[in-house]
Parts: sequence; structure tokens; C-alpha cells
Amino acid sequence: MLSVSNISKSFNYRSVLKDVSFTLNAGETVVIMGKNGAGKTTLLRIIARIMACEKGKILFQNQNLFDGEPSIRKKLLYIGHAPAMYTALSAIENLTLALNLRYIKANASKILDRLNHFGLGMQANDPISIYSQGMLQRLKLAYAELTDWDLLLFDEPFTGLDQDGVALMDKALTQWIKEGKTMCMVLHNMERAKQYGDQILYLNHGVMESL
Amino acid sequence: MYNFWGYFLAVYLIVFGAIVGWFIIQFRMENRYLNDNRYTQSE
Amino acid sequence: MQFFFHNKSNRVWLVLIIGLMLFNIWNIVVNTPMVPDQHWAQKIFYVHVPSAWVGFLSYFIVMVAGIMYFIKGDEHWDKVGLAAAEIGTLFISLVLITGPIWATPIWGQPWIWEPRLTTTLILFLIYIGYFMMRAFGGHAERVKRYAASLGIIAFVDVPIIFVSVKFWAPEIQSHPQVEMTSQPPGILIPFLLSLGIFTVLYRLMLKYRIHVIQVNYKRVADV
Amino acid sequence: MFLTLLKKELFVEFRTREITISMIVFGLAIILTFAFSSNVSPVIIVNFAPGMFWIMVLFVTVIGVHRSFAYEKEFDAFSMLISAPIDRGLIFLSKWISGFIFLTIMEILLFIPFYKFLMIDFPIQPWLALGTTILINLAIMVVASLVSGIAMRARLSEVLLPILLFPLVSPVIISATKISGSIMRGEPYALWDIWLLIILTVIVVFGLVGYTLFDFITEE
Repeated sequence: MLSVSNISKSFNYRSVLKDVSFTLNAGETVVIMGKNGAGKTTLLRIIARIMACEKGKILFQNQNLFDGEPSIRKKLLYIGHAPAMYTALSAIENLTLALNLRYIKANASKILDRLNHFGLGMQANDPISIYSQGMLQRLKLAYAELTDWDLLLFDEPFTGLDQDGVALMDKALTQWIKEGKTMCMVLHNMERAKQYGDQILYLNHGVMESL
Repeated sequence: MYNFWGYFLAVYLIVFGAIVGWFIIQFRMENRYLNDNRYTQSE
Repeated sequence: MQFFFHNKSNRVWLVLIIGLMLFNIWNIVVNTPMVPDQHWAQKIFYVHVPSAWVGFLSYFIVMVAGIMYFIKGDEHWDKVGLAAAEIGTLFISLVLITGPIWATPIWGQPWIWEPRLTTTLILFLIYIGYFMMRAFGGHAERVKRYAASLGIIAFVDVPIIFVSVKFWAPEIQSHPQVEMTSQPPGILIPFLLSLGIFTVLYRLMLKYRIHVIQVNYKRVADV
Repeated sequence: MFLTLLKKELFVEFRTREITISMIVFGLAIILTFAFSSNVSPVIIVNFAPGMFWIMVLFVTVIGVHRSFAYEKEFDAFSMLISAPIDRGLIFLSKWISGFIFLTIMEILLFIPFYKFLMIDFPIQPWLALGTTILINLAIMVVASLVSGIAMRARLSEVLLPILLFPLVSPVIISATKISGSIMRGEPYALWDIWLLIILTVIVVFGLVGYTLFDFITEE
């Protein structure tokens, strides 16, 4: 499904990723761990083509991600720390926009139903600038549920969630694993990594080691 | 009609002075970088 | 990494160019005819016009380096672009200094809004922005991409600037480049010779600057 | 896909009205400064009016374009656009056209105060003036969007944007002043057709260059 080969990225000549390679087959879930600043987020953003990298090749569904057409990334979804949405727009408008950008027909009732499911039904029409960190995290979950993706790059799903937020996230993740979806997550605590990850990779000093 | 010897001299001094100056600056920079570099390697 | 002039061919080139330059100056001072009303001032453009030519050639190379950097993604092209931008700006500022010096006796005041000088000035301002962007653009890797795209945008703008300025500022008759084609061989031959020598000098300067950037990059990257 | 992006630009602007408000108020401030600083008789002002108008438009474009990229940075909204499976040249086009729309709205609103405050009479053929202004807006906006794509993420983007923009857009400003001047004086088309050609070349050339380069510029 995804094969990342010898990615290297440096900021002001300090190399953050020296030579990162790993492969991820369909239906598998990979958890990437590492200290802060090890380059986990950089790696995910490079795969999502948000960030450029100096060297390296990435094949997604064995098509070259760097030189290929943009439409290759239709089934690749990246969810980062920030919700990547417009503060001025409301939750519904943001989701409609995000889905249209991915060539998905977005009907309002389906969106509203997902928002209700994740406990955001009441604030659906308020601009997301007033959302709390936990609500933003649920908005991301709703977004992930609505888009049909084959590979999800999820950056630290559990930050800023209260009790039932964590429960919601657990339910969603286990359900996706049951459905056989492939995911690549960045996590921090070990037993969650063991619970979800078929393969756990440890990123330190710019190189990827499997634990 | 006085000839413009002064202007001619000024222009040539500026142009060739700048070019020679540039070479000197490059040489000094190269010197500094290489010495700096040699220092780290020999450590 | 060793000194640029350690390897034999660069040293030979340096000696050759010094010789050519001295010959060039001697040739201009002695052999070129003295134009009646301008006397020595007319000899300024044996240096002024070649510097402008080298400056524009250099900005063209920045564009080519930018395009190649995007196609190949190879680090080397960014160094070529940076070196060419720096040397180009050096020559263009020489043109902007010598231009008014030449204009004071001939046209009466130092700065005249005429097409060529104005185009050179606007290009100079664009490259001030280019170097500011290289300083404040963000981390080095991103700045390389921005610099390459700015190099392309700047040169694409040159013809547009030249045409708009050509109609905006009235043409002054006694402009060196305009006169060039209608010159007697006595003036034309030394001029073309000087042009060639300046281009050869530029080639050596470019190679030298790329080498110095390479040495600096090696030092920074290893640390 | 371009329409979705354009709709988003207009929608966000409609919701916050940041760009239009700041453009109009800033434009008015510049007009008043012109009026205060030049209390000469209108007969003399007429020669400077086109130049003043386009200087105002240029400064207002810098404010507007800067705002339009600022709200992309909140909540990292720009990464939604970049990671989406769309061609990034479309982002450039949507920024260009939406900026153009805001600039035209701003100019229409400031058209009357500009002429009234400087006490000069309106151009003889207003439709011709409007048509050329629209073309000139397009030309200014294409350069502004391309340069703001570069300056957006820089640390000193407030300073870097005008410094990069003004020299690059100078041919457009020269042509714009010439066109507006001759329209105000009601000169025949033959006199200022060359300037219109320059404006059209800028639109075509920078549109193409922007479309191809934006893919490299937007990546972080």
C-alpha cells in the first residue's frame, strides 16, 4: 500500500530525517513513536505532500507520490495537530468544503448525522474559532469518518480529549481496524501503541528502527 | 572643451577596483572557511 | 576541499584573464580613436556596456539555474543560482554607478530616466528583494525553492519592464548601445573584444563563487 | 474544482469581511492623505490623479493580499488545500480571482470619494475607464498573488511582500497610469493601445508562470 524509501529532510542543514524507510501493506496499522522533535510530524507531512523533502521516494498504491498526478492522493488522508480548517467557517461548511476538495459529494444530512454522533451537533453552525481542543479533535474524527480513505495518517489522535472523547476515539479506531483499513499513527504511550499497532516503529536521530 | 579624463579614470578605477576587490574578498572567505573546516577535521 | 586556485587549470585561467584584462585596458586607452566631442568619456562605455551585458547574462543564468533546480531537484543548481545572482548584482550595481558618472558630462545631469538605465535599476531592486527573501524566507531548504522561483519570475519580467520603460522614458539619441551598430570598426572591434574578455572573466568569477559556496556549504552541513 | 476554491474564498471573506473592510478603510485613508497633502488647484491635480489612484490601489492590494493569506495560517488551514488531491495551480487561480474581485469592489466604492475629494471631474467615458481598470486590476493581482505565495510563510512577510511586489509590478503601474491619464483626457485609443498590450502580456505571462510555479511555492 505505502512504501517509503530513504527519505531525508533537513532544516537549515540540520538533518531531521536522515534515511527513513518503511513499508505498510493493506489492512495493517503502523504506530510511529519517538521523542519530541524526532521528526514524526515532519515524516507524516512529507507523505501527505504538505512538506517537500530533499531525497527519497514514496509509492502509494504503487504510484509515485512525488511525480505523479495530484489525483493519486485521493485516497490518502492526513490529520495533523491543527484541525486544518478555516476558523471563519462553521463545522458544516468546513466539512462540505473538505469533502468537495476530495471530489466527494457531501450532503448536509450525512454531515449533521456524523457531527451529532460525535457530540458536536449543537455547535454545528458556529464558526470553529470558538471550539475547544477536544471539540476540534472530534471534528477531525467526523471528517475522517465522512471521507472514504484507504490510508489515514493520524498525528497523535488522543491529545486534548476528555474521558468520553477518548472512548469515542477508541471506538472509531477499533472499528476502522476491524474494517481492515490501513493507518499510520503517531502515538506517545506504549500500551495504546501495542493495542492498535501491528507494527511499532521507533524514530530517533532521523532513522527508523522497529521496536 | 576640456576632456573628461577624470571621469574615465574614476569609472575604470571603480569597475576594476570592484572586480579585484571581489576576488580578494572571495579568497579571504575561502581562507576562513577552509581553515575553519580543517580545524574541525583535525580535532 | 582545497583552494580553488590549487588546481592547475583555474590558476592558468586566472593568469590568462589578468593578461587579457591588462591588454584590454591598454587596447582601449591606446588604440581606440578619440571621439571629437566626448574625448575620454566616450571610452567609459567599453566597460559600462560589457558590465551591463554580464549582469543581464548572469540574471539569465539565475533563471536557467532555477528551472534546472525544479527539474532536477539537485542542490548544485541552487548554488549556481545564488552565485550568478550575487555576481549579477555586483555588475548591475557597477553599471548603476558608472552610468551616472558617464551621463554627468555627456547629458548634463547624473540620472536620466532612459530605458536601459531604468530597466537595470528596476532589476536591481528586484534582486534586493531576492536577497532579502533569501535572508528572511524561512529555513534554508524552503528558501532554495523560493529563490529559484524568484529567479524565474525576475527574468520573465525583464522584457516586460524593458518594453514599458522604452515607451515611458523618451529615447536619448547618444546612447552607447543604440550607437553601437553604427560604429566605425575602430570602435567596434575593441568593444567586442572587451565584451568577450568580460564574459570570460565572468565565467571564472562564477566558477570561483560556486566553489566558495560549496566550501561554505560543506562546512555548515558537516557541523 | 476551481469554483469550490473560489466559493470558499468568497465565503470566508463574506463571513469575516476582513479583507474588504481593511482595503476600503485603508484606501480612504490614502485618499485623504493625498487630499490633505496637495491642496493645489484641481487643474494641476488632474495630471497627478491617475498616478495617485494607482499608488493607492497598489498599497491597498498589499494590505488585501496579506490579509487573504493570513487567515490561511490560522489552524493550519492551508494544509487542507495542499494535501487535497487537487492541482495547486488552482489555489493560485482562486487567490488571484478572489483578490481581483475584492480589489474591483474596493475600487468601485472608492471611485466617487477619490474624484470628489480631489475635486476633479469624472473621466469622459466612464465605461471605458471601468473596463481598463478591470484589466489593470487583473494584472496587479496576478503579480500580487504570486509574490504573496512566496512571502506568505516568511518571517518578515509584512515587509517582504511590498519589497518583492513593487519592482515586479512597476511595468503594470507605468501602463496603468498612462492608460488612466489618457482616458481622463479623452485621448483616442490609438495613443494608448501599447499600454493595454503590456497589461495583457503581464496577465498572460504571470498567469502561466504562477500556475506552474505555485506547486513548488506552496510546499512547506
